[in-house]
Amino acid sequence: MAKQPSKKALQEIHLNMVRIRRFEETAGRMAENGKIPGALHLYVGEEAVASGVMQHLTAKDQITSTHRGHGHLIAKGGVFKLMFAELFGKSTGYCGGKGGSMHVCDMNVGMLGANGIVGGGPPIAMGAAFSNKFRKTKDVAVCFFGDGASNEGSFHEAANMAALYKLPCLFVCENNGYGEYTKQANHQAIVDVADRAAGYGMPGVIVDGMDVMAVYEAAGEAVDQARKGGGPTLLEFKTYRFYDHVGVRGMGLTYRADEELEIWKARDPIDLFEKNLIDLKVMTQRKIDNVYAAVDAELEEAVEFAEQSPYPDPAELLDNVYWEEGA
Amino acid sequence: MAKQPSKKALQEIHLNMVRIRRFEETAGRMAENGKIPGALHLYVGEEAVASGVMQHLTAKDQITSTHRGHGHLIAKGGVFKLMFAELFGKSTGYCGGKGGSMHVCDMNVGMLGANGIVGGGPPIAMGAAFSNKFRKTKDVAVCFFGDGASNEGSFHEAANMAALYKLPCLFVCENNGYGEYTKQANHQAIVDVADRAAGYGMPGVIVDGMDVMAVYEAAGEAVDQARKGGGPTLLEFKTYRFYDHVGVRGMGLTYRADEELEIWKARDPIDLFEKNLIDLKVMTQRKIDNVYAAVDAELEEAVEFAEQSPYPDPAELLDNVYWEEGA
Amino acid sequence: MSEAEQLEPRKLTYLAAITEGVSEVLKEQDNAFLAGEDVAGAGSVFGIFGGLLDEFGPKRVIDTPISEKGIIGLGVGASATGCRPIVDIMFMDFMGECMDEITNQMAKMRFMFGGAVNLPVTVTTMSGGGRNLAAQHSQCLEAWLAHLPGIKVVMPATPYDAKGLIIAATRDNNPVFVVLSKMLVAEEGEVPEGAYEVEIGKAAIAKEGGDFTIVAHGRMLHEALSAATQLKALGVDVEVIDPRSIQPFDTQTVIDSIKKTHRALVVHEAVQFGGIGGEIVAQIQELAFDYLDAPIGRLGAPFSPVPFSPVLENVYIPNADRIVEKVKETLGL
Amino acid sequence: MSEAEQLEPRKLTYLAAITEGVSEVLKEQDNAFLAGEDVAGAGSVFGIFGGLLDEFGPKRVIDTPISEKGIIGLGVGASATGCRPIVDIMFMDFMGECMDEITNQMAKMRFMFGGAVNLPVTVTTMSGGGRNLAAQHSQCLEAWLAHLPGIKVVMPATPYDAKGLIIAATRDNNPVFVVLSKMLVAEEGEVPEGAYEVEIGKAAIAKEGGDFTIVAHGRMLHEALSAATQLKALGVDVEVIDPRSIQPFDTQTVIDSIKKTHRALVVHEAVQFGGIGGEIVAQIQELAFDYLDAPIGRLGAPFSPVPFSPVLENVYIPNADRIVEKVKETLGL
Ligand SMILES: Cc1ncc(C[n+]2csc(CCOP(=O)(O)OP(=O)(O)O)c2C)c(N)n1
Ligand SMILES: Cc1ncc(C[n+]2csc(CCOP(=O)(O)OP(=O)(O)O)c2C)c(N)n1
Ligand SMILES: [Mg+2]
Ligand SMILES: [Mg+2]
Repeated sequence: MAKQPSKKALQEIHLNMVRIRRFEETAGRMAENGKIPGALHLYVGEEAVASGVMQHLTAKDQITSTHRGHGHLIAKGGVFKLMFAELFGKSTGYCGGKGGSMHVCDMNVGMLGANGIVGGGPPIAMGAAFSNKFRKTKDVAVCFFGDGASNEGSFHEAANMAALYKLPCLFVCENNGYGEYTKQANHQAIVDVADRAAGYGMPGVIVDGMDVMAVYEAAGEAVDQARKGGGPTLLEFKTYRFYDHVGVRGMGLTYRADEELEIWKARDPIDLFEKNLIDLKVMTQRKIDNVYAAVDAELEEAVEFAEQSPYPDPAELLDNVYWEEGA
Repeated sequence: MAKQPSKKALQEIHLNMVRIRRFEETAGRMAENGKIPGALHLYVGEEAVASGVMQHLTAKDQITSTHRGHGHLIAKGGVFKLMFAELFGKSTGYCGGKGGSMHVCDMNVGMLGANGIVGGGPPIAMGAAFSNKFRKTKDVAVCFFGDGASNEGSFHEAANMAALYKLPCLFVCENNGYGEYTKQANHQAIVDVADRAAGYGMPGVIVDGMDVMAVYEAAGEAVDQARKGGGPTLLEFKTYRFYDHVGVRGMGLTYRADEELEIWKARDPIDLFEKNLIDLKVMTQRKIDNVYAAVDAELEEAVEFAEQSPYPDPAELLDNVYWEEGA
Repeated sequence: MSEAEQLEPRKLTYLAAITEGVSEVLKEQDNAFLAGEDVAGAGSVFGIFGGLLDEFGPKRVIDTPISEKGIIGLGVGASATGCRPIVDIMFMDFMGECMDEITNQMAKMRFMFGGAVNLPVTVTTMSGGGRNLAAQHSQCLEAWLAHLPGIKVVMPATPYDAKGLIIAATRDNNPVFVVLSKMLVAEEGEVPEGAYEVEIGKAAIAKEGGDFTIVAHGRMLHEALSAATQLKALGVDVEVIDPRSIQPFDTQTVIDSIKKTHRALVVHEAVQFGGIGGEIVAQIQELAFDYLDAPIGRLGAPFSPVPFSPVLENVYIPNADRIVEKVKETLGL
Repeated sequence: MSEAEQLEPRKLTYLAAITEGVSEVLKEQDNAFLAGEDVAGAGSVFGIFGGLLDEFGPKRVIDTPISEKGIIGLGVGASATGCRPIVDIMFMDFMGECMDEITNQMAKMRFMFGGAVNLPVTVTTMSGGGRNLAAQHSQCLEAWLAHLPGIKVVMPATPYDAKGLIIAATRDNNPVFVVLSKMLVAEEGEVPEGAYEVEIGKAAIAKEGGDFTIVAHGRMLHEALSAATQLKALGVDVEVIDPRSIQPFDTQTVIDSIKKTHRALVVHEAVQFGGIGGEIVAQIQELAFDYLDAPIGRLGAPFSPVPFSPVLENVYIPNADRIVEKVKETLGL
């Protein structure tokens, strides 16, 4: 049976959701202000998935992420300062400014990187899971990927291998109904990506991705199963991104109706959860407000840090192309 | 309901099965004698699949094939002479000696080529099916591929696109239980490749691939469906190759037991079918014997032709790298 | 349109020239279609295919799943069976996803089959850095393609060539890659109305000059031209050659120039090591050895992935200033 | 083993040297494993990994599905998390299936992540023609790999180097490709027992000579050596250099030789256009321009896919006779 989350766990989940939401909104603003070069893919609306899944993972469990990776990193324990500095292209960032938004990573908390390649994550997570089993750790590797990514051959090969070797691996599909500007119905003939699980010999589970408690419960079972040597699971979370594929436009997009957005926003995962938390008397509104205030303060500091940080020295360009003795 | 094959159709199927069997046995002998350079992958044991499926196809329907492609070409209308000449590396062969066993093709009968790349066929067949629909023909494109190939990403992408666009496309998995020297159980966690169909939104059908009547019936329905615009089907035929992955050894292989082979040989698709034909009074033993005699005579002639044919002129090396005006 | 207006040469952006080129093709060839990730509804990145869905409808302008192997397979299978597809691989960086379909099917099918099949398929893709998109969205990988007998590769640097090469590519009965440059989308230039071809395999002399030859394709052409302007001030009259086509490569035009100038620099945005510049230099020194007064220089990207941070990307991508430096070095100025 | 036996230098085939190299690695490194298509039960093509399953068991010698993207992903993910995998891509021709995983993940991860990760992964693969396996099973594609900052590429030509480079590759904390040659499996040579390394990035002077430099790697080394013997009879004393490592490339050893011989030919089995030979020539002419008495020649495969028919394949693959011709041509003999 599903583990009931402790009060502390619920608060941590909530904190992560708020951290993600506020981080993304701040990043969006910074991009508008021209502080963030390149492409920015916001995770707003999908917070329940990263937060609910990650609650079951330790810093030694690994995850791979996507181009929409900030939420994954934050929920895995990412540090705002290092994230903003990276998004700004500063030398103090997670990647020393070499990666940017699409490549933030934190090996110390088992976050094997955001990834600019759609479908780039699953084979790597499968490899990490193989390594966990090989090294006889109890760690689990989780790949996050989108509905669009489920059409890449890389997903297929990784899923087959993970099931074949019974690896401690989770395939977490964040089905937000779109791959870029293409509706799911126009990129696959199926409605549920979870239907693919049977073809690999693993369970497939469909979950409301706006309900963080449902996410938490489903992920908990799958993680337990994987840790016990029971092999991989494909978890599909139905979710939605509130902003455009890239950038910060929310409404008035040509490829989706504002009404659709409104329907999903009415089920904003944070609103839903906060109502729940109050109903369950886990948190009061005041406590919740305090969370936002604390997060915002931390964000402000992080942005300040990033702004004050220097750009990389051009002389660093060729560093870390290779591992070098003593470098 | 399934079409009942006419007497003529049954005889054609039988002829194709015998043509394949005898061609392969002859080719095996030629390889042993050093007449066929390179690698030779024999189709013996799997004749029912090619023969049963192809009976529903016209010369305008297209197929893509595999490294084990002789059977597909023969059943699609391939000419022995041109095949042997190609296998021998002669200028009179299907590819002018440039392709060999792994690349025999005959565009005139819609055979888009054997393929040395495992999983190479499905995307091409999907493209041909797209073309059929685009050009509003009633033609169907069929890809043959193995159980091993079903683990390649290319299969996944092609299957998804075929289902999405409702293409007149058949995915025919020849599940012979092995990818090279690896048992199916060691390359995928599933028993039935057909289980993958649901993940694309197409029907998946499991069929006894040693029973050509079952093959005929299942393929007939799928081809009809595709021709009528009903979209693709994944057909899985359980079959077995009587010889080694490559070359002509049958018994004493390290990776499979002779007993296993014996069990499958007891269900030799040609034996089964001939018993049937006699029972149904479609053919007499004498008529059957005549088929073998005629096929053998044709083979002898074809080998003779291939042997007498010249090797390509080295000056032809750079021909047909590109299409050229007037060339 | 009045005659007066037609006399005034028409200017278009590189982006609009691409769109117009594809539009001409779809008008001209009934069996042509355009397929790729987000090419229809969204008009692809930067809108290079904007409006084509409205103009030609969903039967001929088709969004695909994110399945690069499938997309190339679609192009191969459809072109082998009577269509003339244009398939799009959004960013050149994603070509790795489908290099097998490109290398082992598209490039070899005709040869392996002894000429039994034609593949009139065009592949469009966007290359290059400069937009802070980091290591996986900024590459120039034309060297991979040029090494593959059986396909052609063109890289238009101007709106005129973009349109003309797209049309030539689609009329060609061979697979042709049209590698576009994402930093050139706003570049303006004269573009005639209607259909015209730029010959595949023919270099352009973008600027004549007698003292020094610079060979530069794609975005680098513009850096080379601006370097030429700077060098003019130093009294060096540079000839700038835009190969336009990487495969086949117009060696003769380059050799003719070098026989006049005796010195050359080959510039590309791709990583220098193993880039197409090596091939060009090797050919030049073989065919014009006695005409060379100095080693042929090369300028490509340094040996690292493309970095994200603008300050790093700026020093990473070759530009006019570094071209000038290299030329001065060769000339001992 | 007695001392007397040890004094007698031990000979092994290239094939046995590969097997022994991997065996040493698996003995030495607890977190090393070997994974690939049919590497375990069948010992891979030609049996290069024969017996390793019996020696090390199924936990460390692992058959994979036919899933090249998965195989490279396995290598990347496992090496990022504490293992030292050896993953095998059976034939180099199949690399197209996983070029994205190689290019965009394996080669770039360390750089993109600012050094936060090491990827001590080794990829083995078989290259080249000569066995009438036609266009999709005979290619040399090292030029693709050498163009990718972040990975190393070695191509051993002798049993000694095969073993030593496999060991060096697996001890390296970077991704290293060990590209083996399928025509050399029966080649014999001295191979010491136990573990030893051949330095990655260091060329070997396979034969000293003062008149002419031939640079040739992989199978072509042997053709070059046999050409050198033929040329000796004509009074030409050839120096033969085996780069062994394509990335990094040991330019200095080549330049030193050319400063002595003033003439050179670069040979490889890959298609000449866009092959690594262009890079080598471009570097030589840049660094040793004043020492060159003639253009540097190149000899690679002609511009076509590899043909099946033995008569065509024989004229396709560069060999000793054609090397001799090219050298004579350069020397005006
Ligand atoms: C291999 C590859 N192909 C295409 C792209 C371009 N691209 C970036 S994000 C994206 C859509 C991804 O959709 P999905 O997987 O559903 O993730 P979402 O953006 O919805 O979170 C595409 C096509 C890419 N980055 N990589
Ligand atoms: C992309 C690719 N990977 C690996 C191979 C090597 N190979 C040739 S046949 C084969 C096994 C194919 O198994 P399956 O698809 O089941 O077909 P079967 O041989 O059983 O008919 C393999 C691994 C290949 N040719 N192409
Ligand atoms: Mg999505
Ligand atoms: Mg099989």
